[in-house]
Amino acid sequence: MKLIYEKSQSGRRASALPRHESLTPPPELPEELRRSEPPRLPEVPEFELVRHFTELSTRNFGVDTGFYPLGSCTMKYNPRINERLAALPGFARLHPLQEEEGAQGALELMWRLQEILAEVTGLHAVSLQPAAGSQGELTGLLLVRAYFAARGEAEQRRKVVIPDTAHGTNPASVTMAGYELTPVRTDARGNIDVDDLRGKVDEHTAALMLTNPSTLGLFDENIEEIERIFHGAGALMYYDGANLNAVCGISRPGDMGFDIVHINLHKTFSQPHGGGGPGGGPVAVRDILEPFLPVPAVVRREEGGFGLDYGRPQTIGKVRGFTGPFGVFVRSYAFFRMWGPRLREMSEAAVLNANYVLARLKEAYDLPFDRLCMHEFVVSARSLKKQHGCTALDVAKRLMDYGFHPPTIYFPLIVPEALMIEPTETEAKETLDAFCDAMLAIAREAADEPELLQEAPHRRPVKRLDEVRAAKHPVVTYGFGEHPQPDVEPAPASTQAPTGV
Amino acid sequence: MKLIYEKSQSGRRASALPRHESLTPPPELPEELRRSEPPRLPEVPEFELVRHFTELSTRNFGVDTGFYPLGSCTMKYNPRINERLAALPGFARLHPLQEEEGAQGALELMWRLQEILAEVTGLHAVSLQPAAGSQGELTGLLLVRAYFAARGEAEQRRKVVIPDTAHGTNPASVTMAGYELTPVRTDARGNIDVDDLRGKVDEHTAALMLTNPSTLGLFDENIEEIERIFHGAGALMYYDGANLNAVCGISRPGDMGFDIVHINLHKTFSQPHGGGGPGGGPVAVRDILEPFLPVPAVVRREEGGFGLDYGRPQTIGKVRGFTGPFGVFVRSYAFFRMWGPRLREMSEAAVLNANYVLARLKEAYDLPFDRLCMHEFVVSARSLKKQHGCTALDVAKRLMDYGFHPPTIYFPLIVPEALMIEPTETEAKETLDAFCDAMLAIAREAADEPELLQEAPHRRPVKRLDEVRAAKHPVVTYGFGEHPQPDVEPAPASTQAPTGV
Amino acid sequence: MTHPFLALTDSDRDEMLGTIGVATVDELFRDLPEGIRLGRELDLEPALSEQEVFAHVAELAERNADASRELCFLGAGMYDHYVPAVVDAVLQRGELLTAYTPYQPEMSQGVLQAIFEYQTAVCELTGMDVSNASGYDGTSVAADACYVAKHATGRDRIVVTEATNPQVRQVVKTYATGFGLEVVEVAHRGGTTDPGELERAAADAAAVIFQQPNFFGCLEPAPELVAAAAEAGALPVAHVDLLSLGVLEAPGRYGAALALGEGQSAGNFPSFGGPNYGFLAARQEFIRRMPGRIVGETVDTAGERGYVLTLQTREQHIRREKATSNITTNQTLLALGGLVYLTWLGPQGLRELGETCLSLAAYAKQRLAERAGVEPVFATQTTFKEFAVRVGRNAREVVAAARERGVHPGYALGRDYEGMDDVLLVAVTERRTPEEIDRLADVLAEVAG
Amino acid sequence: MTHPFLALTDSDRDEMLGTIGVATVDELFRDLPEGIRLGRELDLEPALSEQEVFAHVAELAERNADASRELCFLGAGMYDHYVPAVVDAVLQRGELLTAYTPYQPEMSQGVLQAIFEYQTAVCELTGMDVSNASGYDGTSVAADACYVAKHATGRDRIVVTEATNPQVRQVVKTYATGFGLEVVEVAHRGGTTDPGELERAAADAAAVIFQQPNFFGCLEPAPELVAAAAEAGALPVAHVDLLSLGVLEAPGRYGAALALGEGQSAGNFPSFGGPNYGFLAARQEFIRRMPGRIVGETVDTAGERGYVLTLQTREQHIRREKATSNITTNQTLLALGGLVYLTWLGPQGLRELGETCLSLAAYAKQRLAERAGVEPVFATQTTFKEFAVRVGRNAREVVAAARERGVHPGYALGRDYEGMDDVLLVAVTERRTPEEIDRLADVLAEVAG
Ligand SMILES: Cc1ncc(COP(=O)(O)O)c(C=O)c1O
Ligand SMILES: Cc1ncc(COP(=O)(O)O)c(C=O)c1O
Repeated sequence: MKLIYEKSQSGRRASALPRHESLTPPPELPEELRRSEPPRLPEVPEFELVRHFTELSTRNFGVDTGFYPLGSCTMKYNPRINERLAALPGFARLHPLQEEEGAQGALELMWRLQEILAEVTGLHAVSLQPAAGSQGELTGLLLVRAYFAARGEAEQRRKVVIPDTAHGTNPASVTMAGYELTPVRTDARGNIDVDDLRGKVDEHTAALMLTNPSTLGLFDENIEEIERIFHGAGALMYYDGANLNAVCGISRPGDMGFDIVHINLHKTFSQPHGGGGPGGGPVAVRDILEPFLPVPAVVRREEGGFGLDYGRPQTIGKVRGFTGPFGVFVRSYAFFRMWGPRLREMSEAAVLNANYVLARLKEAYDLPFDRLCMHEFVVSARSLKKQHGCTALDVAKRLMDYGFHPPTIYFPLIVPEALMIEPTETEAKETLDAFCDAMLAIAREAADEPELLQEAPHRRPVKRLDEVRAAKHPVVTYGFGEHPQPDVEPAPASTQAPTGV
Repeated sequence: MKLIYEKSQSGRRASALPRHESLTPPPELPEELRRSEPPRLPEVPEFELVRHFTELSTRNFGVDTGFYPLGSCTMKYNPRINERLAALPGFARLHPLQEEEGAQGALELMWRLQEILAEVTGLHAVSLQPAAGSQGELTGLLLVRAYFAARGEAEQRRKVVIPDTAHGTNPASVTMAGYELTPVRTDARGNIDVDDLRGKVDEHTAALMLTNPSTLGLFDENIEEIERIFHGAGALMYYDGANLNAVCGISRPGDMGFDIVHINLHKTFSQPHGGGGPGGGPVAVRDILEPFLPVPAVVRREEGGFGLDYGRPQTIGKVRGFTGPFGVFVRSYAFFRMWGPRLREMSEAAVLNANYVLARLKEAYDLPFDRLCMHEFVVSARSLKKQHGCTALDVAKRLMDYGFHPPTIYFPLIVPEALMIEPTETEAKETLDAFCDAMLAIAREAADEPELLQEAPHRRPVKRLDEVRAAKHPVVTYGFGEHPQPDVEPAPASTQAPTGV
Repeated sequence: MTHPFLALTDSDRDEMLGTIGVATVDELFRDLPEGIRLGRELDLEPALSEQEVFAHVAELAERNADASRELCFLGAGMYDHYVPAVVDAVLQRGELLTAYTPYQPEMSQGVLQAIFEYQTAVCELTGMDVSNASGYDGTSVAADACYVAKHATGRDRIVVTEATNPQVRQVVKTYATGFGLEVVEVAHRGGTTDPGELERAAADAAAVIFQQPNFFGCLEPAPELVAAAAEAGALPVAHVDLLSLGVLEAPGRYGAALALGEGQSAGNFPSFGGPNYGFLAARQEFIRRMPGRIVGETVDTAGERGYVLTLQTREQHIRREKATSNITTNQTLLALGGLVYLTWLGPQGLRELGETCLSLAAYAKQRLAERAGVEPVFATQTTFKEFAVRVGRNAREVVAAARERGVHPGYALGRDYEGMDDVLLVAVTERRTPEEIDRLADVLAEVAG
Repeated sequence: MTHPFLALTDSDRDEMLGTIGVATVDELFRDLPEGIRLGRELDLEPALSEQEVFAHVAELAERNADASRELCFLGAGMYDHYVPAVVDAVLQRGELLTAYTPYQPEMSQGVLQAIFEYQTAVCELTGMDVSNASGYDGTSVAADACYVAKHATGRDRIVVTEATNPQVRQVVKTYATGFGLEVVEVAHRGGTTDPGELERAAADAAAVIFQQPNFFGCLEPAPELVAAAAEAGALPVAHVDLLSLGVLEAPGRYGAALALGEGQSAGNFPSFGGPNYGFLAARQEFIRRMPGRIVGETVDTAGERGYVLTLQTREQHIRREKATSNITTNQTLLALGGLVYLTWLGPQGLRELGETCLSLAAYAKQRLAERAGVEPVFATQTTFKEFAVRVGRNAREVVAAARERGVHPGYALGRDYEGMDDVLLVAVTERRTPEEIDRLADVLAEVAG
């Protein structure tokens, strides 16, 4: 379909703006600062705008469209009431620099959310500021730095331990925080290899970063031992909360011994993912780390009411503007209030759904670790590839023809031809069965008609897209007059990179 | 796709409701009044609900989807701001029986809308009460009755004159109002046949009902003469405002001599048509008819402020609850305010668009009356049918494959194989050209590959549907256990009834 | 500047005029006689930008005491029930919102299937066989029923109980003049209708219309009223509240010929009186006399299931002066709101909602008596979510005084009924809390006589 | 009762457990050591129904003095610009709202094409060659730019002007500790930055960050600042306001290496600080150092045009510890809001908006001086939509006093700058009217010292 720029006609417009002919025209701007050439924004009437984006939306697939088992992303239903609440003028039009007295409702909501997150993570203090999990990770590692700096161990402790199953953001955050990476292996049951670990944790270790359950969807059975190792060595433990959906109300990171947690509000606590964001990545910490949290802190005042406290002399500073993505807080807060203590049922259903799908897919796909899973699991298309030349990518593309969004693929890296499947709690058994039937049918197709997979998808607005070409000759903006016309010589597409995390 | 009832599973639900365990349970209801069997409403979780209706929407075509030239229905763009305004709590949650002091904003809006409608129609008084054009017609005819009753001419004047081009609601309204129909012919230029008319208007005539421009999209050139005939005979003139989009700011029904007008707010003044409604059908009248208007009247009070006046001793009564579809008024009022005196440009653009399409289609389709048109026009597929056996219906169905909503067909009745096309003002030339290209291509297809038309549509969620079967064996509700399974023996569909008005 | 609602550029205009073969836009209007042209600019205020119209209209909205600003116990036909967010989310889908009547079924399966599902829901709730796609509101569908009854029975009298919503009665009377029907009312006896009295009045009547629960909130002896009407050969027409039908018997079960009513309480905001929808359902025998759109199931040329508008030979565009009604544009979008809402509720939710209304209303009766000494007018009658109380002085004054205290205590029945100037009709929906009811009681304690 | 957010019925559960081969749901958690289990119910308030949560949260919203309740002249980084209804209408489309990052392009052409259109709009406005799909906000993208500059230049000092948004400076410093970068600030001289001074500070710096218009609302001599930075071999980074770029020159035009900023003013509500989006654009040479998602055009196997996430070898999921950033979840939906908004404006609208801000701000300056005797701090400087005035007493007291009169007069600069305790930063958007500005003047006349 056409780009909005290709629909543009000079002289058209969607906007009318207030004009104040009465006012004296503004002072001329200095020549060298004045815009020399108008930007070529689209010129369309309002209804063309609406039609264009309406049509675009029909070429997109969301949770509202159907099943979206994208592993590690927790694509659950997003209650519509949350949208209504976040849009209330009292929130949407509230300026972040409003005086405290003029923002009591917003401050109270944030304070209540902090309290809830502390209870759910089993930790003491919460900062809502980070904009997403990744920023939560960086914030957490900067907290680790500040903590050891305050103890005079900054120079000594330069290493952060990360298992080979970790999400890419973990190592990336380690580097951004100025730390060195110490990788640790995964054992035959899918837990951290504790022997390997013992040899790598010492007085130079600053922290462990762990996702538990791991990206394999497996809960680390040795977590207590691991806790002893790290705390024994005077190091801290960081919990990547991306998989919190598995354990809410059942086991809390604080109970597992973690000192710092980031929570992906947009995963476990239901935010519409918006095609890539927004999210929220609050961090919860043990009391020893509270002094270092970002400013301002949202506090309840002795004298009553709520406020913003900048008085944290040891703070790491700010990682984002203001106090965080407030609209995200409204949604997650409402979500929490509609669950209350029943939140445990949410995690139980998520784990039940995942195990059910796993049980049904075992027969046709390789299972790297034969255990019960938590809220998600990883299977492999390794045999399909060996026997029929159909890769995880082919399976993913073929799933599209059955009307499902593919799972995450080629992640975690330690599992070849990985398919990482997370159904979430909000799916009906009928949907899970339909998905399983499709996966099993696809496995059969791989044997009978492999090209059905290799040439998939067949029923989407576009056929398989050439990602290699896109990276080789990047076209990242519309070229107007000089925009390249696609040459029709088809090119085969293929990629083995992690897709979906 | 499945019906929502076919997705239902006992035990599921989308709603949680407040419960008050503290309260004493309500008194038992008398046995004979108590529900004996629960209604079989769907049982689905909230996300199934959202997915179901989201999917349904993708099987529907609206103005937001594309070009919708449904003649006589004025399918123009509906500004999104209007939805935001109608949803404001101050309107949406306002109870219609609120005291006047508690509804000043709403009353002022209605009063202002009345003033605008009076200016646009060139008449004196307005009642916003009727829910749609048809109800406006009935209201208007009851006003005629009341007017002549007050003059003692009730028994004498029993006839209402209607041209053969009239919309079906006109004769239907005449019967519902207890009047007799006097049909009048259309002449060779598409105007009312004035000679035929003269012979039919006399002291027994109560009124004329006329759409001007007519459903042929032609403005009656003899309107002044017609006015003399009716008023000369002491009869009244009723203006069916469905085609007001052609003449706003150019010529007003009041200026043409009409005494009563209904306005289809959902046509000319932009309401989302909602798959069939809601609408609004205010009536505007000359001063002599004001005493008979429905109650309550929205008035401006001497002492300031606005109010509801029930003091109309001669009123015909009420035709609908309260003061009319208020949310509709909010939208049309906002629409008016965004146009202001420029409203004339709206009608000019509507007429320009229609004439442009007409000019381009002339060559390929029969033109019953070779004149410039107003905001819409009627062509005929008569030759296509004679030469290639392709009917207006076939053309309509084939248009679907080109991504356009078909025009109104088989109406007005005096034009065989009629295609009634109304582009409205809110369409870009590119869209009109694409539509014309499609119409011309279809005309060629009729010659080369008639079955392309006869078997159309080919690219919709369903193929051509069997309307005859539906009427012969009506299945108008889901039968649950006993619901008929569609037999796969295909059946040819066909209809020649007016479609689109 | 080109208006944001137009696409017409100067070059577009010139090209198009060229193709048409005229020099100016004015020429396009040459068929309009000089004498009838306006010849001046419309006398309207200057065009506003979206931002300005928002500011202006929002300011008007601010000047209304809606149920979010004032504690609301107003009912009397429209109710402050909660409308869940999913309703708007669905109704704002452009493909549904901006479509018109599904004349071309292949373009409109979404709306058609939804109407079919709506018809099913209405029939399930009312116990009827056929429902149309909606009427204008709860008043006009009653008038429609009279037209059905007139043709079905050939009789020309309509009996309506005095305990039926006054606005319904007024609209029926207005239509009746056109239909050539006489309308007679049957008084209530202590808050409900006497079956014997009704039967006598119903002699050679085309239809008998009663409301359940009635306008006073009382439960009529519906089965007996229906029997009485049938006895007299009149069609029994039940005007019901969809939200009561989780706990109250379906009219079809006790023999009503038609069941109809105001749909607002199920899925629409009060919105100062509309838009809302009227539902109209009937027994199978009346299917070909029904007014308005009806969707039926059929198959396409490939044998696949699909939905179409059906039985159109009833309608004005085909039958013209012989049509069962003149209705064209109806209230489909609001009826879809009803469908989404009822789907949201489900059978379980509907029953719980009814029970909650029953207990809250019972609690309110008790509190008003205890705390404010305000007693029910029809003490012996069973009620659903609404009930009438005597407030010991002119009820409109009580309303005014209570509003000054931020509470709208209900509807002053004296506006419609003789001798009820001191009576207040109090509505209690699931949206009210016990605390709010206590507040009402406290306020009435202050302001009631 | 089954929770509305679950589909799980008892029979479903039993069947599923059977298939899995365990007896109870608890068994599924057998891998969790006893010692770390919670073993009690979460200590949270009881679950609320939608209606109750709406009532509760709406009540919280009521307790905020937002711009619809209080006349707002607050800016300082977030602005009360008008967000047209089409923005929400588009963002609420479920297919866009509830999708995630378009990892599978064939499922996500809608979002991908929209991001491509967004990237184009940002590049058109800034005069740059490449834009990412969004950063968290206007502060974090500045930190991102430092990471780019560090690797591009191999240098480890960052220069940022004191007249740059204080929050931007704070976030840059926070990230800098992790990046191993030193941050130095260059003081302003009478409201703007001195190029010579900047050039001296920029010696062996990786990047020079300045804001245009700067935090005081003054127009920096941007071309000279850029030249100064380039002179010193540092990357010139311009922090700009998208809405100013209809009237102000594109940073690319005067040689900036990167252009970035806060996107909120273009299409997002202030929403007490977010969610909003940061935009980040750069010259071609930095394309492979950009953080975050970038969408590129390609073809499918049939040669049809399509869009995909590209240059992913920059990113954490492939490059891991060597990635250009750790960002994954970003602000796509808010950036789409930006695209819709900019499309709504168009080039014409953008210019008019800028002009309106310019004239209203000029008018405000004049009125405040005339009516309230409140004078600009930097009288000789040109400003855009915001300006600083001395109010003759502690500005926070002035704010408090003005708020009692229903007007929030602006931001107290003393919160960030020494010696500015009596200075107020006043923002005037197109949403303000001359009448409202007069009201501000009158209120300041009362409350200013
Ligand atoms: C395991 C894991 N860790 C970290 C992240 C990063 O979180 P975010 O996308 O919120 O930055 C994700 C999600 O992408 C994840 O799946
Ligand atoms: C010419 C004409 N008259 C009357 C009507 C009836 O108006 P409404 O659909 O608003 O009842 C219509 C539209 O359907 C029409 O086109």
